[in-house]
Order: sequence, then C-alpha cells, then structure tokens
Amino acid sequence: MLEVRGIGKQFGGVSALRDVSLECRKGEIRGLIGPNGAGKSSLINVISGVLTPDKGAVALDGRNVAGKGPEVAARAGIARTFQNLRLFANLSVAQNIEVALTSARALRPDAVRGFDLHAEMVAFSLIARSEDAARTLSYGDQRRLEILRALALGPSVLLLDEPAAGMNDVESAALAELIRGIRDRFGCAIIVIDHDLHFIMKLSERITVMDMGAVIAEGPVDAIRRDPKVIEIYLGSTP
Amino acid sequence: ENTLVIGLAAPLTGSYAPYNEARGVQCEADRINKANEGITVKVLMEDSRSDPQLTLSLAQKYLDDKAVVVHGTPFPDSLIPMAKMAEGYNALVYSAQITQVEMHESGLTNFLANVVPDDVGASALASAVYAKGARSVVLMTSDSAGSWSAKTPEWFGEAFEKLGGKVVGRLNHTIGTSDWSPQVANIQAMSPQPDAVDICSVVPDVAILARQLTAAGYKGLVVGCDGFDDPSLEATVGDNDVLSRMMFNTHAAMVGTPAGEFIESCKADGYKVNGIFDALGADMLRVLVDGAKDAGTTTDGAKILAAIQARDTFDLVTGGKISFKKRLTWPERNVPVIGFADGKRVLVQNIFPDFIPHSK
Amino acid sequence: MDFVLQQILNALAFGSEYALLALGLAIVFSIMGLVNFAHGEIITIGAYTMYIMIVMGLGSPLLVIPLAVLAAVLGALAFERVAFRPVRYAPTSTGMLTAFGVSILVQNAFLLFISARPRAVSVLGGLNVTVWVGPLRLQLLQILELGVSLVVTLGLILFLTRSTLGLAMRAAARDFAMVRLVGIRANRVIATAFGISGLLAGIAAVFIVARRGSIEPDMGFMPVLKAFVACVIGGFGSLPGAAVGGLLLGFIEVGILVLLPQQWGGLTDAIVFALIALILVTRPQGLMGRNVELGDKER
Amino acid sequence: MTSTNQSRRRPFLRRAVLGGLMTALPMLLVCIAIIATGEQWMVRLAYAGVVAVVVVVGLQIQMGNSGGVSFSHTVFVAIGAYAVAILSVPVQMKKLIIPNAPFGLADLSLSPAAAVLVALLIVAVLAVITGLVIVRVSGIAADILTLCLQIIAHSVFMYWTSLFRGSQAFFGIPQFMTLPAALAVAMAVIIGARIFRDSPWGVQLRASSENLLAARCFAVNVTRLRLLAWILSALACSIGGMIFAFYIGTINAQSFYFPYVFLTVAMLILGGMNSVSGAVVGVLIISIGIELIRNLENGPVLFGIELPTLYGLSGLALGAVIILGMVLRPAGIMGTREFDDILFPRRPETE
Amino acid sequence: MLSISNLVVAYGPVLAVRGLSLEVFKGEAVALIGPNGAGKTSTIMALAGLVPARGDILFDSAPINSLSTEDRVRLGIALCPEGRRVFVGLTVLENLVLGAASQPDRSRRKQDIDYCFDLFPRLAERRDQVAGTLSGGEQQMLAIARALMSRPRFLILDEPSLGLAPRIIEVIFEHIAKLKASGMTILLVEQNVGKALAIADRAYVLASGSLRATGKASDLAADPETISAYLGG
Ligand SMILES: Nc1ncnc2c1ncn2[C@@H]1O[C@H](COP(=O)(O)OP(=O)(O)OP(=O)(O)O)[C@@H](O)[C@H]1O
Ligand SMILES: Nc1ncnc2c1ncn2[C@@H]1O[C@H](COP(=O)(O)OP(=O)(O)OP(=O)(O)O)[C@@H](O)[C@H]1O
Ligand SMILES: [Mg+2]
Ligand SMILES: [Mg+2]
Repeated sequence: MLEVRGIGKQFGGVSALRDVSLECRKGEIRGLIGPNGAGKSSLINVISGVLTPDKGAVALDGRNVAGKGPEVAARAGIARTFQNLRLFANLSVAQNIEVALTSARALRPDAVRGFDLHAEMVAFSLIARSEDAARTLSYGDQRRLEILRALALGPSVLLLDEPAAGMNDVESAALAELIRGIRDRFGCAIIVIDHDLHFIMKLSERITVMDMGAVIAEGPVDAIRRDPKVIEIYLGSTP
Repeated sequence: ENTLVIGLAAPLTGSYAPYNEARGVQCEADRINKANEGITVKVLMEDSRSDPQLTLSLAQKYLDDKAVVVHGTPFPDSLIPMAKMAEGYNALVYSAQITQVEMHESGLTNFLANVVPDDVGASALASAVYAKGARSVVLMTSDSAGSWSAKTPEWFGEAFEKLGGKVVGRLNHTIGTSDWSPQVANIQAMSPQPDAVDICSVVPDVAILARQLTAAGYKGLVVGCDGFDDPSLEATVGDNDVLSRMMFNTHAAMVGTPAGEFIESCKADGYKVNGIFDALGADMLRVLVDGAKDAGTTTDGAKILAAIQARDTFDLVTGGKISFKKRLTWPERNVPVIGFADGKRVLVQNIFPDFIPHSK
Repeated sequence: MDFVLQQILNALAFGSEYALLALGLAIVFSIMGLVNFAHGEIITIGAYTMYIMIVMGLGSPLLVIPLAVLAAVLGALAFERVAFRPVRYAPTSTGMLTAFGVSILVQNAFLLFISARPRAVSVLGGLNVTVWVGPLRLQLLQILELGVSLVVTLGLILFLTRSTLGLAMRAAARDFAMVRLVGIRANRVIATAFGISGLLAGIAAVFIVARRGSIEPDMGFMPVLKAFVACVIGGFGSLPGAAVGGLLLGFIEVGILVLLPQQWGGLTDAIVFALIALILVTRPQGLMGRNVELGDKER
Repeated sequence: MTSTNQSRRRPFLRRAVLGGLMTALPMLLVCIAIIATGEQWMVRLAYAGVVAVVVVVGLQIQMGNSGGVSFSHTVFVAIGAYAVAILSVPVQMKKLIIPNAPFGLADLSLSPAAAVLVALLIVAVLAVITGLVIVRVSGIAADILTLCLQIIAHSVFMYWTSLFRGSQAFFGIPQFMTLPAALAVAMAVIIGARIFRDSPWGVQLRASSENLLAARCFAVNVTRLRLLAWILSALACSIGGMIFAFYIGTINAQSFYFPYVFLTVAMLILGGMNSVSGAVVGVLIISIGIELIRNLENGPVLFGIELPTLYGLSGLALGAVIILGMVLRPAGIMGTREFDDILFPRRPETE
Repeated sequence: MLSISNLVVAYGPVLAVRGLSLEVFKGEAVALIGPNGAGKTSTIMALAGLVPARGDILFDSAPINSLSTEDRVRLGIALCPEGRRVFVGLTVLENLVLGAASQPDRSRRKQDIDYCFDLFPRLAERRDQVAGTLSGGEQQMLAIARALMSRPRFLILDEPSLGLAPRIIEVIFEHIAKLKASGMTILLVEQNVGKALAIADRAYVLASGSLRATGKASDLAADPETISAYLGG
C-alpha cells in the first residue's frame, strides 16, 4: 500500500506540487493525468526518491521513504520509468535488464524468484534485439525496454511516466494488455501517467487529475471522464 | 683483437638530452682510430629517450654484443642497475657527467665518473664567492631534482660558513618556476640584504631569478651549480650588469681552453656536438683507451678498471690531468668557477677545494 | 604591510595568467566538451614564432607580438580542423587523448626541428619594467596581465550571452546536431571558439615569453595543467568560474609559498593540491557552478 | 520455473575466464616469439611491455567500468614498487640507502613473498582511504581529484627522503622475476579484470557511468561499486609495480610520474577503454610501434639507401598514431568489444 | 517540393529504410505513419543529412544529397525532431532566438516570439526558465515553437503530439491546419493516426523500412482495418 501525504515542492518561484495526497493499493492501476506542467512527473520524482519534497511523506507499507534518495525507494520496491528516456545506452538490452535484476536478486530475492528474463523479453518483443546496444532501438522499443527494466526490479510499486508516448493505437492497446498482465502476475501497485486517454481509461481503475501542482479530481474512470472541471482544463472535449 | 667496444645508450631526446656526450665520444673515437694507436674503438650508439627501461635494454644489447664499457642516461636509476648488470659481464660503466653523490655511495665496483660530486663543486664555488667579498647568503632549495637541487645549496652553505660566511635564510622553489615574484618579495623584505643567493637549478629559471631580483633592487650575487651552464643563459638574462653578478661552478672551462678548441674542431668536422659534455665524454674515452693500453687487454673490464685506478695521471683532451688513484670512482680534478665580464664568460677560479662537505 | 600588499599583487598576477589560460580551456570545453590538453602547445607555437622571427632578423616587438598571436590563432584553428573535428561526437576521453596526441606531436616537432634545449628570446624584455608606487614595486607586466584578463573575461561573457553565435556555442556543447538543425553553420561556431582560445593563448604566450625570456618545447605543459585545475575549481565550462578559479589558484599558490615554513617547503605542491582536492570534494560542481535540484530533468 | 530461470542466467564466469585467455593471447604470442629469438635485450623490452599490460589492465578496471579518466593509477604502481622494495631490501643494503627509515624499517627485511603480501595490504588500505574521498565525486571533478592525488603522492615521495630517497634512485631490490613469471601474473590480472567487467557488479557499475540517475533508481550502490573498482584497480596496478621492482632492481618515483601516466592512459584509450582486450591491444600497438619507429631514428639502411638519423621521430610518430587512431576509431580500436565478442558474438536466444 | 527516391538507411548491418520513395508537393500536408521501428525517424534524419543514406533527395527539384545539414535547413526546411531536443542549458527565450538563427531578417524576430507565446501561453510564463527543467510537454511546445521561429517553407514534424495534453494537441493540429492553409508544406510523422489522416492530404504507411500503402488520406482514413493491419509492428 502506497500512501502519499501532503507533498509540497517548490522550484524557485514555481510551485510544482501543493499539498498532494494520493493512495494506491496493491494490485491497483491508478491513472494520473493533467495538463502539461501540472506536476505529474514531479510527483513521481518525489515518490521514487529522485526529488526531495519540501514537505509531506511517502509511505510504503507504513515506512516513510520520502527524501531519502532513489536507492532507498528502489530497495523498498519502488520502480519507475522516465518520461525522457534514461536507458544505459551502450549496454545491451539484456544487460539493461540485468542491472535491475542484480539489485533485485540481492535486495528482494522473493520478488523476482519467478522472473523469467527470456519469457519477458519475448513478451515485450525485445528478444530479437536482446544483444544489441539499447541506443540502437527505435523510440517505441526503448520505451518498452524501460518498462521491462523496471519490472525486473520485482517492484511492489511501479511508476510509469508516459509509457505509451510515441505508440499508435494498436501498439498502446498491446501495451495496456502487457501492463495489466504485469499487475495480474506481480500484484504490484501501478501508477500510470499518460496523455493518451484511450490508453489510460482502458487501463486504470481510478484516475487522479492534477492541475497547477494540486489534485483537482479523483475517482473512477467514468466519473472523471464526465467531470466538467476536467473537461475544461484538460480534455477540451468529451472523449 | 685490439678493439675496445663501447656501448652508449645515449639520451639524445627526452629530459636528459641536454646532458649527453655521445657526439663528442664519436668524434674522439674516430680520431683515435685514425691515429692508429694500436687500439681501435668501436662505438655502438642508440637513443635511450632518457627512459631508464630502454636504457637498460640497450645496455643489455651492447653487453651481449661484447661491449666492455657501457654508458647510459646519466641518472642513478639508469646507471646503478646498469652497473649491476655489467658486473655479470665483467664490463665497466662510466659516466662523463654524473655528479650525484649516491653513485659513489651505492657500493659499485665497476663504475667511473669523470666529474667531481656535487658537494665538491659547491665547496669550490663557496670559496670563489667568499673571495668575491660575500659574507651572507640565502640558500634556495628544491626537492624537484633530488640531492642535486636540495642538498647542493646546503653543502654550499656548509663550506661558506666554514670559510667565515653566514647563511641568513632559506627559501623553497620548484624547478620549472618562471615567476619568482613571491620569493623575490621575501628577499626584498630582508634587512640587511644578503650578499649572495645560491641556487641549484636550470636555465631559464636561474636567469629569470637573477633578472627579477635585480628589478626589485637587489644588488648582490646570484650563484649556483652546473645547471647555470647553458649556452642560452646570457641571452635569457639579457643584461650585462645582471650577468656580472652571476657565478657558477661547472666541470670544465670552455672559452679559449683546449676543451673549447676540441668542441670547435669536432663541429668543424661535422659532428653535432652540444658543448661541455661532449668534451668530458672525449676525456673519458681517452682515459679508457689509456687504461686498456696499460692493462694490455680490450676485453677484460676488471683489468682495465684496475689499470685506470692504479695510474698516477691521465692527460686529458680538454687539457689538464686527472687521477683516480685516491677516490677510485671519481677523479680529483680542478673545479672551474665561471663568472662574467662585459657579458662574456670568464674563468674566475680553477682549484680543487680543501674542504669536502659530504663525499668520502 | 608593504610585504603583504606586494604578495597580494603577486598573487593577482599569478592568478590572472592562470585565468587567461583557463578561459581558453573553458571556452573550448563549454562548446564541445573537449578537455584541450594541447592548449599549452598553442602557447608554444606563439612562443616559437617569436624565436623564428628573431632568427630571421625580424626582431621588433611591434612586429613580433601581433604575429605571434596570429600564429597561435592559426595553430588553434589548424588543430581543430585536423585533429578535433573528426572526434567531435566522441566521448570526452577520446577528445582528451587526441589532445595529448597533438601535444606530443607539436612538442616533438619543435624538438626535432629546433632543439630540445631552451632558446633565449629577449625581444620582449622591455615589458619587464618596474614602477614604484611608494614602497610598492609594480611590474608593468603584472598590471598588463591583470588588466587584459579582466577585459577578456568580461568581453567573453558578454559575447556568449548576447550574440547568437555565443548562444549557439553554449547550445552546441549538449546537442551539436540540433544546433545544425536550426541552420547554424556549426563548423564556423566551433572554429570561432578555437580561434578565441588561440587568441587567449597567444596573448598568454606574449606575457609568458616576456617574463621568461626563453622558450622550450614543453614550456606549455605546467601552466596549462594549472589552468585546467583552475577551470575545475571554478566550475568547468563556466567562464566566470574559470576566471575566478584562476585567481583563487594564484592566491593559494602564493599564499602557501609565503606562509609555509621552509622546512616543509618540499610539500608546497602537496598542500596546494590537497587544498584543491578539499574544494572539489566539498563543492564538486565548482565554486561558480550552481547545484540545482534537477529531479529527472537536466540542464 | 526455477530451473529455466537458472539455465537462463548468463554464465558470465565461464565466458570471462575463457574470454580472458583469448584476451591475453596476443600478448602471449608476441612474448613467446621474442623469447624464441633468444635476444636478451628484446626480452627486457618485452618485460616492460608486460608490466605495462598489468598497469593498463589495472587502469581499465577503474576507467572502463566507472567512466572518466584517472591520472593517479601510477601512484599505486609506485606504492607497490616502493613497498616491496622497502620491505625486501637486505638489511646491510638498507644501512646504505635508507639508514634513517622510520617505523624500524631500516632493520627489517622480509622474503619477497611476505613483502608482496604486506605490500598488497598496504595498497589496499591506502586505496580504501583515497577511494572513500574520490568515489564521492563524479565527472570531471573526479578526474581532477585523481590528478591532485598524483601530485600530492609525488610530492610526498620527493619529500619523505628517509623512506623513499626523494628523487634519488632506490636500489638493491632482489631481482628474481623472469618474463614467463611476469606473463603468468599478467594473465591472472587480465582474467581478474574480465571477471569483474562481466560480473553483475561490473555491469551495474558500467550502467551507472552511462546514466547515474537511472542506476540509482535501480538500487545500484554506485559508491560501493566505484570503491570496489578503485581498490581492485589499485591492487592490479601495484602488482605491476611489484613485478617491475623485482625485475629491474632499481626504482625511482620520477619514472612513475606524468610521462608514464600519459603513456599508459594513451595506451588504454587508444585500445578502447571499455574493454580489457582494448587495454592489451593498446599496449601492444604503442609498444611495438614505438620500437619499430625507434629503429628508423638510427638511420637504418632500407633498400640500399641510408636514411638520415632523426632523433625525436618516435615521439612525433607516437603523437601521430594517437591522433590517427582516435580519428579513425573514436571509441578506441576495440570499442566496447572483447576479442571473444568478435570471434564468438553473443546471439539472442530466440528459440 | 520534396522528392525522395530509393532511400536506403543502414546502421551497420541493420537496414532501417529499404528503398523508400516518397513525394511531397508544394502546399501539401503529407503524413508518414507506421509502427515503432518502421523507419520513420530514420527517413527524416536522412532528409536532414544527419544519418548517412543512399538514394536521391530532391528539394525544389534540386538534389540536396551533398549539402550539409545546415545548408539544407537554410533552404527553408525546419525540423521538430523526435525526443524534443531543446537546448537544455538555455532559457526558453534563448531557445526561440536560436530557432530563428537561419532567418537573416532580425526585425521580425520579436514579432515571431510573441506569436509563439500566443500559441503556447505556457511558454510565455516560463520564458526565462532553463529549458532542461521544463516538463516534458512544455519542452515539446518549445520544440515546435522553435521550429516555427525560422518561418520555414517546409516543415517536418516528428511526432509533435508526443507528451502533450489533449487540449494542447487540439491547439497544435488546428495550428498545423492553419499553417497549411497559409501555404506551408508539411511532412508529419504521427502516431495519432486519426488526427494525422484528418489533417493530411496524402499519407504513406511504412513498416519494417518499406512502403506498405499510400494514397489520399481520406481514403485511408475510411479504411481503418487496412491501416491497423500495418500498425501492429
Ligand atoms: N528541476 C526543476 N527545476 C525547475 N522547475 C521545474 C523542475 N522540474 C519541474 N519544474 C517545473 O515544475 C512544473 C511541473 O513539472 P512536471 O515535470 O512535474 O510536469 P508534468 O505534469 O509531468 O508535465 P508533462 O505532462 O508536460 O510532462 C513545470 O512547470 C516545470 O517547469
Ligand atoms: N543508431 C542506430 N543504430 C542501429 N540501429 C538503429 C539506430 N537508430 C535506429 N535504428 C534501428 O532502425 C530501425 C528504424 O528506427 P526508426 O527510429 O527510424 O523507427 P521509427 O519508425 O521512427 O520508430 P518509432 O515510432 O519507435 O519512433 C529500428 O529497427 C531501429 O532499431
Ligand atoms: Mg511529465
Ligand atoms: Mg521515430
């Protein structure tokens, strides 16, 4: 169970996060949407320990991990992808995953006991490229590799920052299936940011909407889809 | 066979390039061979790039090629192992120019130098400086070049105090200094001003020091060791008045002496000689050939060495005589102290000092 | 008191020479991530140009100074064209080694074709004039050096923040191809940077030769090593940082030389560099580098 | 499930050892050819080359995995050499060279084997101390820290004359090493470097040098791994120093200073710092190249024409080779590949 | 205006584009679609001269194969690349100024900047923020605005909607339509196939480096099954 409570974060004059709270249960897929610059990535940065919040706490199963650095968050089982890709460009696809797997085997052996690298690479259509350097993959493949690498940490919380960016409808539908499969097999809590509404609405059970650093709406997909405030600042029209 | 084979792993390039004697040896060898003295000299020579490892490899090659005398980069970390290696071949190692005291302390039994150790030179300089009227001196020392730069000024001080002078200060520097203003400010702040500043360093460092001291109003002497002996000294100082207050000890006087004539005539014959070290190299070759004659062999290094150490005097190419009888690994020979008059080098003094601060 | 003032002046003069060189390194680094160890050889080229001109009998300072600076600029441009352009997209270590290569090549060329030994160059001796202001001994050379570094630093900062070419230089450091994609002639941008660094090295060469009165094939190595350190303590790639780092290094060096008891004199270098290490460990981003929290962003 | 999982684990150890043997092969062949000629002086040159292999491979452990450039590896070469020298020189010799050595070292003489063990311990301790400072910093600031370390260490070698003899040579070290023995040591170091590089930790460390933030987000303990690489590298380099001292018998801190730093760094980057094979190739190319060109300097007779002597040519050529090498292969000759990656490429296991 | 024939792009042994021919006429908007790894970005990078390629590329009927990237851009081409590639160390404003670098006429720069700020008010708020610290979508806006700053004749957009909120996507596509109406020629790579086909005159469908289908955009849009068949990757 992930609990985010009262997070605030300022960058100079910009309030990127204002008193943000959010919960995500094991096995839940939570969508996170909002206009550009709303603070979604910043929130993920805080949860994953990449940013130190000015105030507030991030509790995983009751233990606070906020502000202790990304290593602590990762050891607690929080894995993430990056909106601007951050692969190990000159390592092979297999090695990229191995980096996470090595940590997991040392720190959370139970979580990756059943992890079958080969089968996962097949599932993510990366097997043919497994020995190629990550930098040689196309943008979409690189995104899938980021997800798979996060998965190899055996996460209890998986944070996906725009995983479907750069994918077309067919590809993002397949990706949604893949993520759902992850939830079913690993039972982790998943927070997904994306601007592809088909994708996010098909995938998540509940959606949190942010604007100007604050949560402005929260609820089941259908309610959000019809929320006039959400339509006005984010959607533009009903999808 | 009456051929004396000599192997030179000469530092033709690299940091010791200014100190190689290879072309002088070559020049003298050709002359000896032409003169039909009964012994012919064969010189094997390659560039050691001043690299100890390469020096040793080359020495190995020469020894395997039957060289009975070898020489390499003039620095102990080349020459000491080289001498050890040569022991196994019954060969001997010489150096025309090495002044480091440790060469004579390392217990080598097959080594010969052609110059006096640093402390002897410093003592000779001290007597000349004292004679010039200086009574107080500031010593400038540096760890950059071992005992040469660190201890030689101290030995100078020891000899200078023995004569009745006084060391009034010590300052530190690194070799390669091209701006002395902090040290100059230190000396400038001394009262009274010292009569002399002694330093063992290289050109251009010492030239800049002299210039900057003078610019700061210093009127005393700037003296030092063989590092001053570089043809570019005068032009780098660029001022006859400053030069007239400089003095240094070296290994052989050049101007208007047989050494100078030797260098000029080799140059005329097309050898790319550098200067003083070539003359010293030629001297050394002379000693070796004469020693071989005495010993009646060109292939037994030990016998040649014994003959050299037994002989009373050797006549040198550069004029003068030396003998190894007393010190065995280095010769008692006069130490020229050079000064300047009207921007030209002049021989100020040429004696062997009474007091030897360090060497046995 | 006079002694202290005198030493402060000396430190400023030391520092401004490092600053001048550090700026030359920083401008090249800031646009193409190249740690140009061959910067010292640009100085050497300037210096040997003076020597060659004197040998050819063209020894007037009015002729020697501009031509030496010009030679340094051309040298820098030539290095860029021949050696650095092909490794432009390569990792930092590659650029660094290429620069070593250039440095070795140039040093050995002077060694082979001129001499391994120092050669006197005394035409600029005239700059070594001492002026007394009360008890203070000011060297014309020191004042010139200080002034020139100041002007050059300010000029460069203005250039880099105000002109399009300057903006392009800053942008090129991170994404060279994108700079070309907005239609900027990238080769020209980089050549300009090298030209400027050559100019700075040329000016430094004039000062260095004026003071030394002598040249050697490896005369550029030590000053540039120090300048490199100055760059890093100032915050590598930052021009004001390079200038400040240079001055600071000057103060550290002179300070240690003056304050350290003589029996520890041999440890001067150790203490200077231990201080630098301390600065780096406490402020790895450099004195002028800002440590901003970036999160998953970059800058 | 578990069994497939096991079988799919990458068998890095086997690959690293076999690959390491392949990596060492060119060095072995060259040395065997030289031994076969029976020319003692060439054996000496080859020995210097083997020492360089050990040092450059040691450097690779640090640079190739942590990223960045190191200017301080030769400090450990020097410490290794001095440590065994100080510990193993016979007592009577010590009376001559370091009579005032501190810690009672003047009256102590160990067997070479014991000296090596103690020396390794000393190096490890010093590596931990320096490493703890250096691994805290990354990027170019870390490079400069290593530069500082080099200068500080050199300054101490020069200053502490009662122990290191300053810039005077330290002589009298037992000389028992031979080229075959050195080759065996070098092979062990190469295989060790390969094991570290290919191990999960090696991969994690390389990942952190590619993208530090991402590595931290995957719980990679960057500081600890960097420290590990630093220590292993220091040990390997110090072993280079030891076999050097035990062969040549006389050492001097000057010969481990900048020229040697630059030469070894050049060898590594030219060969390709990201692979151990690159380290070996770099040493071979530069050593053999310089030796060939040196022969041209002496004015050899080629096709009946006597060429002029050109001293300084080998320096010129070294510079040219470096520039050319980098221009043609900016990632180094081997790039990120090992010999075995070329001969037996890894293939995806598509069934 | 642009005509590509038999374009081949290879990265070592990997063939990314295998003999593609493609044409864009003056004033037209053409969409280039295809699954991940199809070779869309490679095609565009080849056009810009940033990856080595074989084949003929004609712009305004003149071959541009031998021109440098910057010279191609100076012919009036602007590219908004994949992955945004804003100048991370420069401010928003400085990024825009550099975007206009190929425009010799400086007098219009101020006006153009205001125009971009009108289009993306968010950027106006952030004008002095260092671009690297913008949010992903803000960077995307900046990348598009930067491309517009040069007033190109031929605009190439590689996935302009990437990472943008739905409302902003609307804005962008409206704006692309406006640009087209004003006579600008546009080549659009887009994963949002519906939107791309709605705005384009014609489209090319690429998969595994080769052309799979081409035709009028409206025809293709009317036949979603066929398209989906190619988009599976
Ligand atoms: N390191 C930083 N320094 C300064 N400002 C920052 C930093 N990181 C984020 N910001 C600002 O904080 C705001 C929130 O950014 P964030 O990346 O969280 O947005 P987002 O919701 O992920 O948007 P998008 O959907 O466009 O990715 C933005 O306006 C951004 O400019
Ligand atoms: N630098 C590279 N080295 C090797 N292969 C590469 C490189 N860049 C791209 N590729 C390969 O070329 C093919 C085409 O890639 P490209 O980026 O052009 O596809 P794309 O159509 O733009 O895909 P996406 O929609 O994911 O952006 C892919 O198989 C990719 O792996
Ligand atoms: Mg975001
Ligand atoms: Mg693409």
